Amino acid sequence: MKKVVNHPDKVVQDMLDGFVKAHHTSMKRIPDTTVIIRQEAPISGKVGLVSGGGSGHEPAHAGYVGKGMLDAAVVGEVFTSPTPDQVLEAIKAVDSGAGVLLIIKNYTGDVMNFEMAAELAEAEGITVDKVIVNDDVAVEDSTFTTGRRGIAGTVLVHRVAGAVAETGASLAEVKQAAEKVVRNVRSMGLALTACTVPAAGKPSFTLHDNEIEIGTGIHGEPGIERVPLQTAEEMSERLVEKILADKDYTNSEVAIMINGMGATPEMELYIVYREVERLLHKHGIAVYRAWVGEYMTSLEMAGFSVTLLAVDHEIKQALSTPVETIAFR
Amino acid sequence: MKKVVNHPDKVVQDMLDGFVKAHHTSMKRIPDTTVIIRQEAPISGKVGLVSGGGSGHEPAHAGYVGKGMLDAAVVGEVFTSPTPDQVLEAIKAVDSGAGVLLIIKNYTGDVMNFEMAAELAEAEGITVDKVIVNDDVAVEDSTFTTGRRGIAGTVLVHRVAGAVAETGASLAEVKQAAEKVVRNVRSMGLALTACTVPAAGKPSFTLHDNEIEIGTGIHGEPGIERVPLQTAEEMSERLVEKILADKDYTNSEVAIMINGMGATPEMELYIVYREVERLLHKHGIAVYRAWVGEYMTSLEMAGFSVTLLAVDHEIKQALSTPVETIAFR
Amino acid sequence: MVILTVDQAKQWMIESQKKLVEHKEQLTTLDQAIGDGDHGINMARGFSEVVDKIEGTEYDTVADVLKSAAMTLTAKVGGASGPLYGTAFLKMAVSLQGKEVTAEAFVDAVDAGLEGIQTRGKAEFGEKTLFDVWYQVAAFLHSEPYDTWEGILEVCQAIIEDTREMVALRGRASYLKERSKGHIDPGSMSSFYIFQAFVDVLEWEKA
Amino acid sequence: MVILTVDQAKQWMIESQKKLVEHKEQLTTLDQAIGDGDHGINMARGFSEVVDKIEGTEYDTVADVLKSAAMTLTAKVGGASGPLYGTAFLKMAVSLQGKEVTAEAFVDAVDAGLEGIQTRGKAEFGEKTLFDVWYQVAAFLHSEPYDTWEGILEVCQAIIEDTREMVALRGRASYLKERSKGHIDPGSMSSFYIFQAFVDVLEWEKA
Ligand SMILES: Nc1ncnc2c1ncn2[C@@H]1O[C@H](COP(=O)(O)OP(=O)(O)O)[C@@H](O)[C@H]1O
Ligand SMILES: Nc1ncnc2c1ncn2[C@@H]1O[C@H](COP(=O)(O)OP(=O)(O)O)[C@@H](O)[C@H]1O
Ligand SMILES: [Mg+2]
Ligand SMILES: [Mg+2]
Ligand SMILES: [Mg+2]
Ligand SMILES: [Mg+2]
Repeated sequence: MKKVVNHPDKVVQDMLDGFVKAHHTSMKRIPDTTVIIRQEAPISGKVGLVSGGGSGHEPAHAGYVGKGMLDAAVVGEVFTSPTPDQVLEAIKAVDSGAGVLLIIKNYTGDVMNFEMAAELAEAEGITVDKVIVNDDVAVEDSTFTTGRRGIAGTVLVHRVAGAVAETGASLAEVKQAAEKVVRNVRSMGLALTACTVPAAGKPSFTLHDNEIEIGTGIHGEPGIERVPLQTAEEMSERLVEKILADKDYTNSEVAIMINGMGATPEMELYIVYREVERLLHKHGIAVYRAWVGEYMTSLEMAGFSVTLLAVDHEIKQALSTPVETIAFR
Repeated sequence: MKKVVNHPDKVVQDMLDGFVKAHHTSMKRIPDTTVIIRQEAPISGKVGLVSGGGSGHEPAHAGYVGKGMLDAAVVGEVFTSPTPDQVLEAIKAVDSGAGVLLIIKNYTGDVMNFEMAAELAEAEGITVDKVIVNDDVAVEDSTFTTGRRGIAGTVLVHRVAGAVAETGASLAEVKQAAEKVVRNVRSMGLALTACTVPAAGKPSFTLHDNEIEIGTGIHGEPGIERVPLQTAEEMSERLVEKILADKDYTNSEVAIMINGMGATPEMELYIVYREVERLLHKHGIAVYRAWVGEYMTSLEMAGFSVTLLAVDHEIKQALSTPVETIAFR
Repeated sequence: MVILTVDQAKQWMIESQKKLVEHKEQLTTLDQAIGDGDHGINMARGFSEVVDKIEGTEYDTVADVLKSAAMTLTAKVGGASGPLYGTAFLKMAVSLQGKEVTAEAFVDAVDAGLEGIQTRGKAEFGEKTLFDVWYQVAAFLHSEPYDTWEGILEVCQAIIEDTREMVALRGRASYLKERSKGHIDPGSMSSFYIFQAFVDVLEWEKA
Repeated sequence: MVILTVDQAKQWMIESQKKLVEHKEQLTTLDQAIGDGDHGINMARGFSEVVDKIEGTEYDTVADVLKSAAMTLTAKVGGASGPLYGTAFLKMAVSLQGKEVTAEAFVDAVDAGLEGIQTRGKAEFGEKTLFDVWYQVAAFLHSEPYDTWEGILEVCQAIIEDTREMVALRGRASYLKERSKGHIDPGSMSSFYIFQAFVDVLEWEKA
């Protein structure tokens, strides 16, 4: 395992240490926790927004703390949901009395830990509500199973909910805006290489030199299908078609996110963007705005995901408000 | 070679295509060139700033086009300096009569191609001047040889020169500010893995599982020494000590850039930041501001570089002006 | 008859930790096959914290030991297994509150743990999760005379093998659908080690 | 006596392109060892563009052919080799302007190309660059009777081998200092192919 670390067991603490040192003017860490909050939290009258999850997805989620997005990010061990006590600390730190919205990616662990935190917070008299993001169309949506996962689309939920919260909207209104994004956002990814959890010391799966894995999650989980290496155009088409089969974006206007998984050069992400935009135009889908870069990574995995969000007036309005975070503009 | 591309010979064109499509509101491409310019160029009364180089270093350089930084980025083939005719197009497109400053990284090819362009532009009556960035202390500075290379420190030259140009300063003043940064900035990098130029199809060098290469450039060039894998602390110390041996930053205030080479997770970059800051404090060096992320990459190389810039009142002033680019804040 | 003293309960946690640390890589490898490769890391970390906590603390009752373990697991494991094991031990603690740990009381506690897991995780039997192991252990304890605790081991081994052929319907492995077949469920394996530690500790007192 | 006609000059470029494309990987491998691994790609791209340009164009003089090649190389190669070869061919073109290409005129042109390379790249002999090859070729042409053009090949081969033991002082390879020893300079190798193509083309006319 070739990594720039001091000790595999120390990566999260060392990273958080570096993060708050580098960004101390806008960010702080609640002492003895793995919670990063806005320097000015809690903000009087504003609904608090808390998200988080395992680490290894940087810049998610601490990179999205700031004006127009989150109030707090709760950081777990690598690819492991944070624990209820940490989430509770975040909730308490950002609640100004207007209530707190939890933005949770749909994984069994995340949902259970955040829900336990919500129960604890309610017991302390804080109003807490939640939205669960499940944008990954690689996974079938079924009420009998765990359902679709939350992946890069989560960032757009942070953004829209954050913008609405910034206006002084109520918890119900912020939640409504977040849920509208959840309903309208779909993503899917693929991997060219696996990644290595530092404490595990070996890659989560192995791919041959000419193989890619379609539909991988953001935790080095295997995907849904293994196919030979393809061109950028073919890979883009595969993801776009799968997304469009899940949700019909024809004649709508969309925001696009092309998200690198960690090791894919930006050059390649822009090539993907080119192909995705061409495909969407063919389907009569107009592009409102695009983000191309690393937003929700899986350590040093090579690969990318495509996210589409149908935008209406309200979402466009939210996406065009000021945003001041480390990783999102 | 596992890459998300359509054809190795098309990567630059496809990337540029995707880039201008994704960012068409703020950016445009001069038709039939590989030049990206600000939507509003040329800006009346403002000195034009042109930089560029081979591609494969994304977000450099097109990611730095915008208010408070560059007016144009000239994009070459992967790791290959752009040609004089392309640079000339950029110069012509951004000159508003106030003259143009070329910010060149110190490589034989870049210097020759940009200088030829400057000669051609002067022949067309445009006032052109240049600064050559040579921040890489891995390479000895000697008048008998090519001298130190330009690496990630270049981004801070763009930023300060861009901020000064935005005030309406003269070409001489902008150049002076840029040269002050060049005098005060030093960098050094290391690699954990090599990278593969798409058209070459194979890695530029090979490292064993437990080997790292110290002092690599940003083009997959081999570095100056190959050593066993070390801890983040040891690697950071190695680079910082080498930088401090070249320039004594003791008792100064510095801006820091921890730059990922392409495949290194942000988590690891923040761990490095933690170590670098600790080392600097030991040397009595105060930190003014920090950037941690991917700023000057080498395709999918794993590794990082450390950049220090001694800041004075003028540089701090410049660094705190508004900046609107894709990749730098 | 008291089957588990406070010291034994502490020892149960210590033995669990030893086994989980020893099999950390095995659990992680299982989780890499159908999950995200952190189960061994999570369990080793969690139980090491439990041992740290427990070794330095005086307890009056077994319920207190288990409650302390529950709180530590909830706060230190994270992921899916953290809340599940945390809840299981918490419900066991509540069930044993104010009681001597007789065989009957322990069986009730396992039932309570099982229920806690289901409430938290919503799994049914046969969905390829650690719930399956708890379910079978509870079923065994209701069907057998209480002096053959070693029987738990066979039961666990059988159900662990059964999880191999199941299609996962809960947790991360469910994303693989049919592809989840052919691999043992990591959480079932860690539950086995915990029950194995329990059986060892009953012996330990005798020794 | 005219040694190079317009058709031969065009053919020179075509033969150069063939050799450079054929040895693209070799040149790239050489550049990977002590540079950035693009020299073969750069040269193949540049000369392919030259051939595209030249094949579709009518020229009156050899000088015009070389000027066209120079402009194309400058505009299409980039890197260090682009301006250097661009300048070399441009200076040769200027030197041959308004002249028949006799042996004497060609030697003058090589001298002019050599000077152009030095002005642009500031290299001296022995610094492990393509300048070394041009320097030795020019020296040979001044020392030998002009009917033994083939002698150029031996001269090139010798100096290419010599670059292997040199420490690079110019270009990207100079960053390696002592470590640049043991590898042939890629630019010297590509210059060899260009001179080899030239020698071939002189034969070609006779055939
Ligand atoms: N809904 C659930 N109910 C019961 N057990 C579950 C459920 N979801 C997951 N598990 C168990 O958790 C184990 C995985 O734990 P772990 O790897 O620590 O968490 P994560 O999946 O969050 O990485 C699985 O092997 C399975 O036994
Ligand atoms: N200053 C110089 N003078 C003459 N030749 C040079 C000089 N610098 C580099 N070269 C030649 O250029 C070759 C490298 O060309 P190329 O790989 O195309 O450019 P780059 O180094 O920019 O990638 C070297 O092998 C060397 O022969
Ligand atoms: Mg996990
Ligand atoms: Mg090059
Ligand atoms: Mg797991
Ligand atoms: Mg080269």
